[in-house]
Amino acid sequence: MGAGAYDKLIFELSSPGREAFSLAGADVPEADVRKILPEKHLRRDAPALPEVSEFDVVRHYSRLSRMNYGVDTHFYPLGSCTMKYNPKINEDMARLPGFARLHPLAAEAVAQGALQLMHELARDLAEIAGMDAVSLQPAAGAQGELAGVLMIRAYHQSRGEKRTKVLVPDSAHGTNPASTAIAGYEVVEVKSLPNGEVDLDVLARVLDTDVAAFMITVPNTLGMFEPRIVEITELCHAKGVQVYMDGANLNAILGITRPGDLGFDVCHFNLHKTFTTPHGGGGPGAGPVGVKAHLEPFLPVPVVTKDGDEYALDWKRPKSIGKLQAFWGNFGMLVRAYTYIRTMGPDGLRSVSDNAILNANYIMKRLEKDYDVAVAGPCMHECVLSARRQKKLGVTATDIAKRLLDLGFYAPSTYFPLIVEEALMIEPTETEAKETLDAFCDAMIQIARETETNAAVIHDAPVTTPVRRLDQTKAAREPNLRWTPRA
Amino acid sequence: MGAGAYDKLIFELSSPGREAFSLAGADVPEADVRKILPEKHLRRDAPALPEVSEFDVVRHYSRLSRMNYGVDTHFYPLGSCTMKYNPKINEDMARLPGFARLHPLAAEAVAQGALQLMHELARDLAEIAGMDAVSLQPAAGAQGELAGVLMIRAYHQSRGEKRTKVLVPDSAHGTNPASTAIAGYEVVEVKSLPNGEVDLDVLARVLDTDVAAFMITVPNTLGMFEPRIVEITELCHAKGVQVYMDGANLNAILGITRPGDLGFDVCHFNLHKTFTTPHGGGGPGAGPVGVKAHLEPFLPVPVVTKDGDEYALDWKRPKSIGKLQAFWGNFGMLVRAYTYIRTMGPDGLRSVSDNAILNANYIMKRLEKDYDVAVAGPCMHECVLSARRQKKLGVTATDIAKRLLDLGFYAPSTYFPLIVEEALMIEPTETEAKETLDAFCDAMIQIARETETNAAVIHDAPVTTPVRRLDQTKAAREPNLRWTPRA
Amino acid sequence: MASRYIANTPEEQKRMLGVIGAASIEELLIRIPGKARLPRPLGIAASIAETDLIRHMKALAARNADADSHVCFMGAGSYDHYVPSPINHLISRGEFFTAYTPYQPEASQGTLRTIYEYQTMIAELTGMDVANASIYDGASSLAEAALMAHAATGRTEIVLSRGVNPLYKRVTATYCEGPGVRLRDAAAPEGVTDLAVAKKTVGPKTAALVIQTPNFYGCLEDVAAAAEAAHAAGALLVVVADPVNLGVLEGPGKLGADIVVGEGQGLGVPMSFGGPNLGVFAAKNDLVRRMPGRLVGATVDRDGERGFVLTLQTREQHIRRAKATSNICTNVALCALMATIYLATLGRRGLVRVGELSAAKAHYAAERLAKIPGVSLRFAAPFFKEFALKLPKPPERVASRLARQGFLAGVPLKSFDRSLGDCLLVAVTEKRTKAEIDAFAAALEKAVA
Amino acid sequence: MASRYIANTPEEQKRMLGVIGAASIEELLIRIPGKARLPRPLGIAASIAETDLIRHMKALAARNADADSHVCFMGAGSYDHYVPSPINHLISRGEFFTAYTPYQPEASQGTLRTIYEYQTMIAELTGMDVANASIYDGASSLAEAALMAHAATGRTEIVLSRGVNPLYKRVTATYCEGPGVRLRDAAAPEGVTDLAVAKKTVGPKTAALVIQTPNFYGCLEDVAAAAEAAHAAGALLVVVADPVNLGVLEGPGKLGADIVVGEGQGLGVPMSFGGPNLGVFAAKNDLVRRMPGRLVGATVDRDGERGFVLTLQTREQHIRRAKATSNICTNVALCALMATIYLATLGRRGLVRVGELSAAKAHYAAERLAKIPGVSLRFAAPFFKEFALKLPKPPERVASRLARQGFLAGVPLKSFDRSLGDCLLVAVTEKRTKAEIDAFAAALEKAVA
Ligand SMILES: Cc1ncc(COP(=O)(O)O)c(C=O)c1O
Ligand SMILES: Cc1ncc(COP(=O)(O)O)c(C=O)c1O
Repeated sequence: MGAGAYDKLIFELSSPGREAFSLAGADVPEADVRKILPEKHLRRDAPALPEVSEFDVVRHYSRLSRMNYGVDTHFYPLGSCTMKYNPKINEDMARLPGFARLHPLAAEAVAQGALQLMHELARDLAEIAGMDAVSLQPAAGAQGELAGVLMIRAYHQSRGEKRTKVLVPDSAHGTNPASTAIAGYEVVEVKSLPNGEVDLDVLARVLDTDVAAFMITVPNTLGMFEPRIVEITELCHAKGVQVYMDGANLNAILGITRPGDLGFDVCHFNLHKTFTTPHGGGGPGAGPVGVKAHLEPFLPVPVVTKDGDEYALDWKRPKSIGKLQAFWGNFGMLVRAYTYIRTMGPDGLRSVSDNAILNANYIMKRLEKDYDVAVAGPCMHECVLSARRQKKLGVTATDIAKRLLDLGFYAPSTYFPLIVEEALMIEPTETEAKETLDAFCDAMIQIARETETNAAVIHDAPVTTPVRRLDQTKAAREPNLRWTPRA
Repeated sequence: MGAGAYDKLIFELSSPGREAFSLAGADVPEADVRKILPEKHLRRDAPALPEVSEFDVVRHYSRLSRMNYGVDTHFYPLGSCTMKYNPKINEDMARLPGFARLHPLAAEAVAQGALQLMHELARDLAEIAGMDAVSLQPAAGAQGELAGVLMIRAYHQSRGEKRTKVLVPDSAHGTNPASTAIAGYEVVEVKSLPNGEVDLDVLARVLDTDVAAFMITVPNTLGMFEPRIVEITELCHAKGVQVYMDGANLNAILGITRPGDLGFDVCHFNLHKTFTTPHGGGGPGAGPVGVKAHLEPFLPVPVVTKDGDEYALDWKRPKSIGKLQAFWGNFGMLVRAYTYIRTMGPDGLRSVSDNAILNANYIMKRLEKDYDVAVAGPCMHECVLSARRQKKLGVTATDIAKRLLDLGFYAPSTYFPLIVEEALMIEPTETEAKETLDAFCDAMIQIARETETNAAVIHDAPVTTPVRRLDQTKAAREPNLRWTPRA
Repeated sequence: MASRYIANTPEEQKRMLGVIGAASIEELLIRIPGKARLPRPLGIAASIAETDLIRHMKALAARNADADSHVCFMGAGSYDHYVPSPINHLISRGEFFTAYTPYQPEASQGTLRTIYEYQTMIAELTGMDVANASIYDGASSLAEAALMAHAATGRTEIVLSRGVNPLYKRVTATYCEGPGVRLRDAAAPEGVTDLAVAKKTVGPKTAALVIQTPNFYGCLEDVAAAAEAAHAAGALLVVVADPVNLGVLEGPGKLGADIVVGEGQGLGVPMSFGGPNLGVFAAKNDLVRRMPGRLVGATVDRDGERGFVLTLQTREQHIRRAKATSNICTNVALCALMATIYLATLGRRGLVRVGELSAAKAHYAAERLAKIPGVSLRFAAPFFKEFALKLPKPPERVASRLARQGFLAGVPLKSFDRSLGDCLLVAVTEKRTKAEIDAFAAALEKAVA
Repeated sequence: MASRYIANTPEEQKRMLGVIGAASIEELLIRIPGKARLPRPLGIAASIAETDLIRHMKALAARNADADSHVCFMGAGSYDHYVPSPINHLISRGEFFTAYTPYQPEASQGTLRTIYEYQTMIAELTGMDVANASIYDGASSLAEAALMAHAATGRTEIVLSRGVNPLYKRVTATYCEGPGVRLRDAAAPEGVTDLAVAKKTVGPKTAALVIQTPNFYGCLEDVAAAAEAAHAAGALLVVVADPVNLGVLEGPGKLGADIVVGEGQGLGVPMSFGGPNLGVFAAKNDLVRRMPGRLVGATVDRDGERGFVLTLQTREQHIRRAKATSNICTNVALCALMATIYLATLGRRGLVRVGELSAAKAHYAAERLAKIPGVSLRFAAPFFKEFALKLPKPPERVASRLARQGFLAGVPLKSFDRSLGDCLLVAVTEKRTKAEIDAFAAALEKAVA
């Protein structure tokens, strides 16, 4: 069957009395909680969880998985998300009991291997970004941003400066303004040039002593390297403004140029983009943040330190912004990223960016006749197209995305960045082969033709997926956020 | 996409210079084989193997896997094959380095854990079958049969008897006559009664002093228990004839009755049927063979023995029939079966058979109106239907099988046993839930209706699979057994 | 240098450059100012082969005392609960494992359905109306809850019981720094929150009162009374609870909680040195449009078939930007999937059994350990599966000695609370056997003698 | 008693019995004679819970000296070659792992395509026209080859070189017992087959001459000369070869072999205490209709699309029954899948590298070890990755001493050939590092001093 024919939720498989678990009986004298615990704390009746067999569980979730596209099975050119191959060896290493079964509060003396791995990874990331110090604690990019902006805030405060604003380009990812706002800053949106580059005149105008930081993405969200970036960071520094680099697009510049060398004071990494840790349908990720020396005192605690051959967690950092999650970071993801970096080495990482750039430019070139290109190339690791031409014929970026699903590809990011009309943001990554890029480009060109000759097939799409286009409005108007037994 | 849209073979992804492997460079002084080895032994040019990236490998085989139905994703009522759930814990245990990475010739002293596991498993299987000794060496049922028949042969010879024939019912699985023939016996096919039972008159007639053994399957291949089985084994023994039980259907009688108690001298086990080891698209399996005491001297070597707390491999067995495979058996499968038996215990195994029988009878009952039942119930763990009624309307067992694929089910065994016209042999196993059985029965009934009202949809089937019906004749007439580059 | 993770061969690169019309990849980098180019290779270790790498990683792993090589009595926010074997096999399926956030719902129904199941299960356990698709971990969930309470009430103070995990408090403080939300303490002198005192601290400025149950010391809090205290002052009650306990313990929602957060690691997620974990977040319906994070909702497709989508996204950063309810984007969906499969596997009876066995074994252990001369229970209040032991010798030293004997003895409390410098926090899950507990007791007796 | 592997609840059982019209399951057993019923529960150990079982299994596993905990220099038919990490992840996908033999090709194209790829790769490596879908292991493959040669030539004798793995010879003898095929030896006094003598043994009754290269002692045989000797007498040449070596060594088919068999374990299959292994079987086209085992062929579907099926099944037991070419049914398809993924991963260059590195390291090791006083190479003939060492002390004792020091030193040859009672068979794969070899040499030097 098309797994599509399967429409069960686990609750709908439930049959009273079925069991999938395996638990030994009590081996201690008193096992009755009613005797052990005060009544008032106890649940009145057992939770309404499903009652199924282990086989029910395995077949149900195996079938649900088949309703997904993943990188392992489909080309996944989701711009800005760097959906590259996730090496299987990373998984084997992350599952070693010495890592996967290690308790976070194990004494430093009996966690030296884990601490060494973290120390070496932080050092490598600092080298890759040209930063002086790195904290591995942020759980994802957005949390890395929050940490970075809070460090900037603490830095200014430590110097007795009360700055209140942070500049963010209108092309920025949503987490940039959101993180900045949580850090207590007024977000000032800076209009970009039509080509997505920073407008230095505008920037010069808004740069004042109230500005704490300028937060930009390099390469920018149009996939372009900011040619005057060094001028920009110098301009900011001249005004005492810290410069934050959103490192989500780091896959474009590994071994080519480094945020630190470009003048950035802070940048975060998305290990789940650049460093091959899996996205798992939304997360977990890891968002380490790197800083220049003047911000080092403000790093989150604890910091992994090395003294001789001894590794330790340093908590005595009075200027620290504090903690971001309960423990030390998404360690399981750190093991994967560490494994990847050790596998690639300097030459390998450099060729990652070279080929990511080559693949993106190849796609851009092959599609430039049939779609409007947001900005003329060469691009970096991704390219942004506009479906404005197709829009005039009634075919939107969304329509194109849905049609791609039928043709066997996941869709590019759509409608991001906001400054590009009907944006289609395409990031192939270096791990994809030319024949895959060609197949994708052929599909895109076919859709461009269909727009003129047979738009119906596009508007009908998708038809090969488990469900067809879904009613988003109904979902938002009549929120149905949990299952209840069908009456 | 329907994974069906994917039509590549790994060779067709090859691109000269691509690499998926990871090997360190030579760390020894002389690495040039041309200097180390005589020219004449060396390959002239490198083998024409694919050149792909690791990602090519992972995506290719992930996609190919999606072109399969498996038990994890689909109901798989393949009669006689006992396609039950394969527990995941079995896999975790089989992959423990102490088992998976153990060299077969590791000295007994440093393989005690493996030997203990084999010794305990053999003991448990002997208890389950009511036999006195078990060899775990046969790699599959057919090899177990060969071993069993060879032991019978050696037994007769040891008693100076020259018996030349082995009786096999016409309902037997093909491996029975095939194994018997390889063991050097003339195979005499014994006609069964219309209901599939042994015809005792016929049997009595053919039982003579030339007969070395009678080989039968219990329950028989029609899913029926042989009611006069004890008479049969006694009748055979009276003539000095050994009785072999094909244990492929053991899933029906665990803890209910035992081959040994029924009078059998030998029986084999299919661990990949009854004891949850996976079939893996055709194998590996494991076919341990159990015998009564009088056959024990003839067991394959080596035999795992226990002396105090020491386990050893006993090679000094002059009467042994020898070896069946290079080492001790399909150990990885033995670990899985052992894990399963420990998980189930006596009550668990008994309820396996109870529920296997219940499920089969439930299907038989629900389908008896719409299909001819080969033999009136109650059946054991599987039931055999005949599509002869549908055949008259132009719909064969094969047609029904193909239509089932479109309805989301794998097909029953077809045209086996040979003595049932248009046979559909259905084995649900105990691990399937009632709602699955009902869905399957509904589908079968729907097909019976379609046979009368809309046979076209059946003859067209399958249409949801990656390919439609395949041309078997072309495959046999113009054998194409290896890939060659498309000119 | 060929890499097995890069497909393009030199030959293919040439062909592609030809199509692009560039002579070299270098030519594609023209926009990067020369002076900004890195003039040397990165200063990181050279690439090593898979077998050598595995050897290196195993050596690192071997230097850690994990819960396989040692018998684990550590808790304090991460627990060694039973993880059913199917979980790892199922989450490893590439279609789940290598998918991104389900932006294209038609090609992501697998992920969307599992999240919808997860939301349902968490809401049921916590006794709340709605749960989100996950936050990073328990601590950041609490921080988000604080900000949400602040936004919902317009008030500027959060009162946290001293019974709340101190690490969670630190994270909450970090998140509250920017918005200028003030954190105030409610004492828990005898191991449980002194609600009489708390009542006085909670006032018109209080956005929320936060308690944890069982709290950091393992003791059970009176949620209903806390709810009264909070609501009386017009504040919300935020309860930190471990969902793995909620087969036996009442869902805080049923006792008056407005927001329930917690660490879901116990639901089949590996301890993994503390991350990734699973931030559980659930709330009452009237707060849903202020919730952080993703929400999956049921809807229908064009043919009227049931389907699932990300919904109420106007709360989120990619739409609301600076005005979003939270900055979270990537969450921990895969850990939520582990929890979903865990809860499906344990089911109605299993989760109850886990709670019953953990409580029973913990109480057996407490009794047994408290019999050791010089060792006593630090608090008299009822506890669940974890308790503070007072030791006659420095807990750090005792613990490191026991580590050498194969026991992860518990968490010394000194670094969390100076006044408890002589205490060891011991956790006992359903996985611990009586034999292990007795052996641990014997070893501890020697260690403190 | 509820079992997690059984779906039916008592309630469902009742409903189903109702439909069937039986009062109890017992009623469904009427055909089983009462006196034949087992009157008691099975006498096996009671069911234990997953965590307890894991503890028990780990304890058993810990009593084995495996190639992770020890440095492995053992071979003799099972080798510690590099296993690329993707293999286990891919074969574990349920659609591959839990499928049966592809009887319904339309729903089994995944398996059929991988077997077709496998047949192609094996044919290419061995230099033969066609390979089958697998036999149980190398030894049973040789046994099947002997029977096939017997059937094809109508002759009744098989001449086996003494260089053939003695365990393979025993299995062949077992299979030849029934058909009455006689096995005769061809001596290999100096580690390689004496073809002059062999020529005399091979005669008009000889169905096939069997040699192995590299042979059991690791030495390389002269395949072309053996082919001449066999063909001169109208016999077939059967060559036993390890496919993992065939990136460097010439495919026996190119040198005149009529049938090539071998053990494919080295192609990504775990050693697993000797099973399941992978029986490789390849032959010349004119023998295809006499081949044992499954064959997958390409064909087209109704729409003319390429598809794959099991073909030439009239050779097989389920059709030809007593007249089948073999009794094999279940094979080792999953191991063949491992080999397919292995060969796809290693590819054209990788397999060559594996061979080159193994040979280079083996020769370095041989030189280094032969320098140890009292230790020498037993045979002068050229070898590939394995060699027999003559020791001044009993090899069994030396090996058990080295095992305690973390080395699986090799295979003592006494039990295989009394005349080599003082020899240890040492294998070196590409996984062994120079450092490991040097450490091993140092340890051996002490052990024999
Ligand atoms: C440009 C950019 N910035 C920031 C983020 C946020 O990172 P995360 O999702 O890891 O929080 C993303 C992720 O999509 C991004 O693409
Ligand atoms: C009744 C019967 N006997 C024997 C066999 C042969 O067993 P195997 O395939 O394990 O060699 C089978 C397997 O299909 C079978 O069903």
